[in-house]
Amino acid sequence: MGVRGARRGRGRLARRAAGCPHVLLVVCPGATGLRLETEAALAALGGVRALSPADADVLLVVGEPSAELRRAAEVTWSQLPGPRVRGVVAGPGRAEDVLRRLVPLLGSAEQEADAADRDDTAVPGPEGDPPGGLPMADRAEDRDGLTLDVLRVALGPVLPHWPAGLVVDTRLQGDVVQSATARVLRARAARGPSYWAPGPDASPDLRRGRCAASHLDALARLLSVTGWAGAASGAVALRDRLLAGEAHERVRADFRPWRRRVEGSRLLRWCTRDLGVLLPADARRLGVGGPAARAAPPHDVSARLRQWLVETDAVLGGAPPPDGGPRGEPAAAPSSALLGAAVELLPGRELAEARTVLASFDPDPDEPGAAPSVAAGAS
Amino acid sequence: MTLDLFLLLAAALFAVGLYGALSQQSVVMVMMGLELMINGVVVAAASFWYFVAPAQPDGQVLVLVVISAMTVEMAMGFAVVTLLFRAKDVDTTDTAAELKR
Amino acid sequence: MTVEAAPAWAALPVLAALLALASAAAVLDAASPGGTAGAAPRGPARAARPLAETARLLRQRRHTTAVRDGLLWQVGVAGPVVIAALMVAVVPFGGQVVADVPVGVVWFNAMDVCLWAVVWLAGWSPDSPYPLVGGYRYLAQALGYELPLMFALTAPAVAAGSLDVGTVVEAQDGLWFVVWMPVAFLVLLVGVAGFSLWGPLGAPGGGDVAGGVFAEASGVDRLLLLAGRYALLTAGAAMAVALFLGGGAGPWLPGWLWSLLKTLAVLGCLVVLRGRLPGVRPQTVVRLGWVVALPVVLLQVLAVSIVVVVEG
Amino acid sequence: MEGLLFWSPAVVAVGAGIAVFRVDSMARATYALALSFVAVGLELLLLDLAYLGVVTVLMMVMEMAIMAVFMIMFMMNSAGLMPMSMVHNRRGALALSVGVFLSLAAVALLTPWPERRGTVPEDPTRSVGTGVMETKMLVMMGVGAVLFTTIVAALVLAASRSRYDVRGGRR
Repeated sequence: MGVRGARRGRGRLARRAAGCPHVLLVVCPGATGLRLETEAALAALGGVRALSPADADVLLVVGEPSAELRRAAEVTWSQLPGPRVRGVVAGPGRAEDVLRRLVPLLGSAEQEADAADRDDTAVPGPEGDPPGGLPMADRAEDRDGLTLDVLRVALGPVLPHWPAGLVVDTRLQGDVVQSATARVLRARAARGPSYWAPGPDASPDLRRGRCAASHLDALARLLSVTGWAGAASGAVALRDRLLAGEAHERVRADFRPWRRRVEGSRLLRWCTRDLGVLLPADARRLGVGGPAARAAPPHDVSARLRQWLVETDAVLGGAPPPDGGPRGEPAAAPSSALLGAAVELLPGRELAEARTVLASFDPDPDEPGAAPSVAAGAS
Repeated sequence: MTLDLFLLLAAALFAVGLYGALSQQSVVMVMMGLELMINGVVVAAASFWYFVAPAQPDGQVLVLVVISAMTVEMAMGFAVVTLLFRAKDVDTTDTAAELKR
Repeated sequence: MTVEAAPAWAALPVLAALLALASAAAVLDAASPGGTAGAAPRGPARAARPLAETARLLRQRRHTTAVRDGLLWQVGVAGPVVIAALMVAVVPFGGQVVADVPVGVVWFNAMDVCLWAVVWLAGWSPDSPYPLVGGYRYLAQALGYELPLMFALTAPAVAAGSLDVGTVVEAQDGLWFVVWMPVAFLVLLVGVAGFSLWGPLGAPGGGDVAGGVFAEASGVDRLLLLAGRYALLTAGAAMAVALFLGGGAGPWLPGWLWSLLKTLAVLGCLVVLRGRLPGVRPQTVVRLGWVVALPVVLLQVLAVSIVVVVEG
Repeated sequence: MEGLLFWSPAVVAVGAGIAVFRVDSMARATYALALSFVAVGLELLLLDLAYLGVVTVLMMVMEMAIMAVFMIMFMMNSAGLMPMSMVHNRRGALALSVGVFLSLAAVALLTPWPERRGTVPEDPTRSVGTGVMETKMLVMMGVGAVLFTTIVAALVLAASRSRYDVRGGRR
């Protein structure tokens, strides 16, 4: 009984374990449609999106990665603890198949052996200095005049609740952003119109649906970043129902109570108030359009969040999208301006604030003509 | 358990702390040495209370005062280190001494 | 009811109860919307997820970073579970308490301060930016909620005239303390959420920093950290029951069962509230703690003291 | 048994104290000191000083948690990744501290300490509490004033300007 029983117990453990794979998505720019499909397939299989490589069993590259993103995926892959598998969702309609094929592999004996044998404790690095081959921190001026250490951290491209293909290179002191440079990774293939703003030849119904879904997607990201997973999953569910083609009126009926809950949360208002203020003059200077420019005074994160809620409600009610697209006039590439505004507001912010501010603009790197690079720094 | 044993412990802690306070260059490490010395004082005060005059609260009050002294020492130490660091970018006693010249 | 020291073997059932309640919290958390189960389908499968997760983490290899501090990492990973057990040791279940420490209330407080060290170590030792930010966030938050928490613990001790948790339970014979010191009760629950990295105070393990202190943990390490988090939540709930909800007092059922049921109820509230509240940034926690919670809880202690003096 | 209860925390306290000055990593040094304080807290528990023992643990672990932040903020090589020596006059310090230990030990062992007067009260915590509030009240009021002065002085020293006045009040 001993050995066989142990093996059977192991098999059962493996089967159970494979029932809740944690999947890390590396989403390529231009692959929003694929990402949404993959997220839906993942939810249907009972999977969870991993927050960090150490938390993941499956690495899934969604779309066609450019050279830089492929390198990032490779580094990420080396950080997966194992049992681990990886795959690519290259085209529409394949996400579920890929996941169904990959997940059972996690339970295999080879995987277990690999996990047991692989050794990454001794990362090859030169002895002495710098230790482990890591660069030491520089020092620079800071707001308290203490000249503390500076750490260079690249936010993205593989980060939870983060726009796909966006990288913000930051200089951090502690967790305060001293300067930031944003760039959008190049897409491998030439970009068509953004998923969220289909061209003028699309049906009005589709365009309205995509606009509302885009706002819901942005809201989900913003709420996740502020740490409200409960409300975020509500937004995701509404978004997926819209994209699955459900009647707007019926989605709206469920959107209303959700909106009331989000709007009614005093704590949320308290935490997003006076944060990331973009005055109308600055918005004009930077060319920001869309909901971000229409947000009511005091033009903070809270106002932008409310503007999204209002516009989603209106669009679901049958109004046409105010600018033709969710972020502004699609032809004017509004995301460049949004990204510019967000990056300008980052220096001096602590990491959580910085991420909240960025999420409240939600630039869409998929847009053709999104700016290649924007920078902002402290004095 | 005797008074002698506890006093030996206190003396050992005090001596180790003294070594640190004298030998370390970094101001923060010197503070750690001082903390360790005060630690020894805490042990001594508590054992005197227990083995000599447990009926009066004097020994216990002394321990409380010593602990407060320790926090004051910490707070002022950090304030001074921060000041030094900001003003002259030094955190060692030797370089701080040179500032006088 | 009177509370006395239990025989040494009682540590085992109490430990078992701690783990059982922590598991119950994990199950409830998975079953509630917005909980750990993510977008998984509803139903029994959802509630069974903690089991699946445990199996998964037991099979997972322990990932390590390039130049981490292994010893301190182990302290940081095992710390929360151990501290939760030490907290529960002074909480009476029914009429029995494992460790009859005469200053149980301070003991609880000291243990929660030990968490400052332990969680910071878990964040610092992997030598990775996101856990580091998580560790510092924990310290920053702790500076905000610790003082209000201390005074919230003081209020029942003042009313009972003792720092012994058993005596505090006995003092609630007529009236539960939650009735006349609700502010202290609420502040205690916020403090419990704070030291368990829970809900609105979960920023040290937040998604915006890729899981913060949890970001580099995998396999058994992650299992221990997550279990520690639920165990801390349980220990905090158990303490709240003893200090404010009359401990094991209640009709018909035996005292220990009442203690368990009440703890489960408080735990349930904490878990369910997590999905309903947004996160609070650490600096906001500090501001709330010092500007709102501290004055309010001080007034509460003052009110309690006046009542105690007047009643003699 | 009693010997073990005394000796094991005692050895830990002194050992951890020595470790403070022997490890390279600032985090390890700080938490070695914290461990030393925890061991001393346990020794106080042996002396029937439950309250003071637990409060020592509480205060010191808190202090060390904050201290670690300062250590890492201000020291180079805070993780001890590159072994380096930050000591001066090591030999003299060693000689002096050994000398101090020996003389203190001699005093401890050779002095005829007075006989024990009275017994440990039923509840030492209550006794210190009433002490602080009755006979020793003046002492504690002094301590309170000193603590308040410390807060003000430390803030004035450490803050170059207030962090929150940059944008005028609320951020």
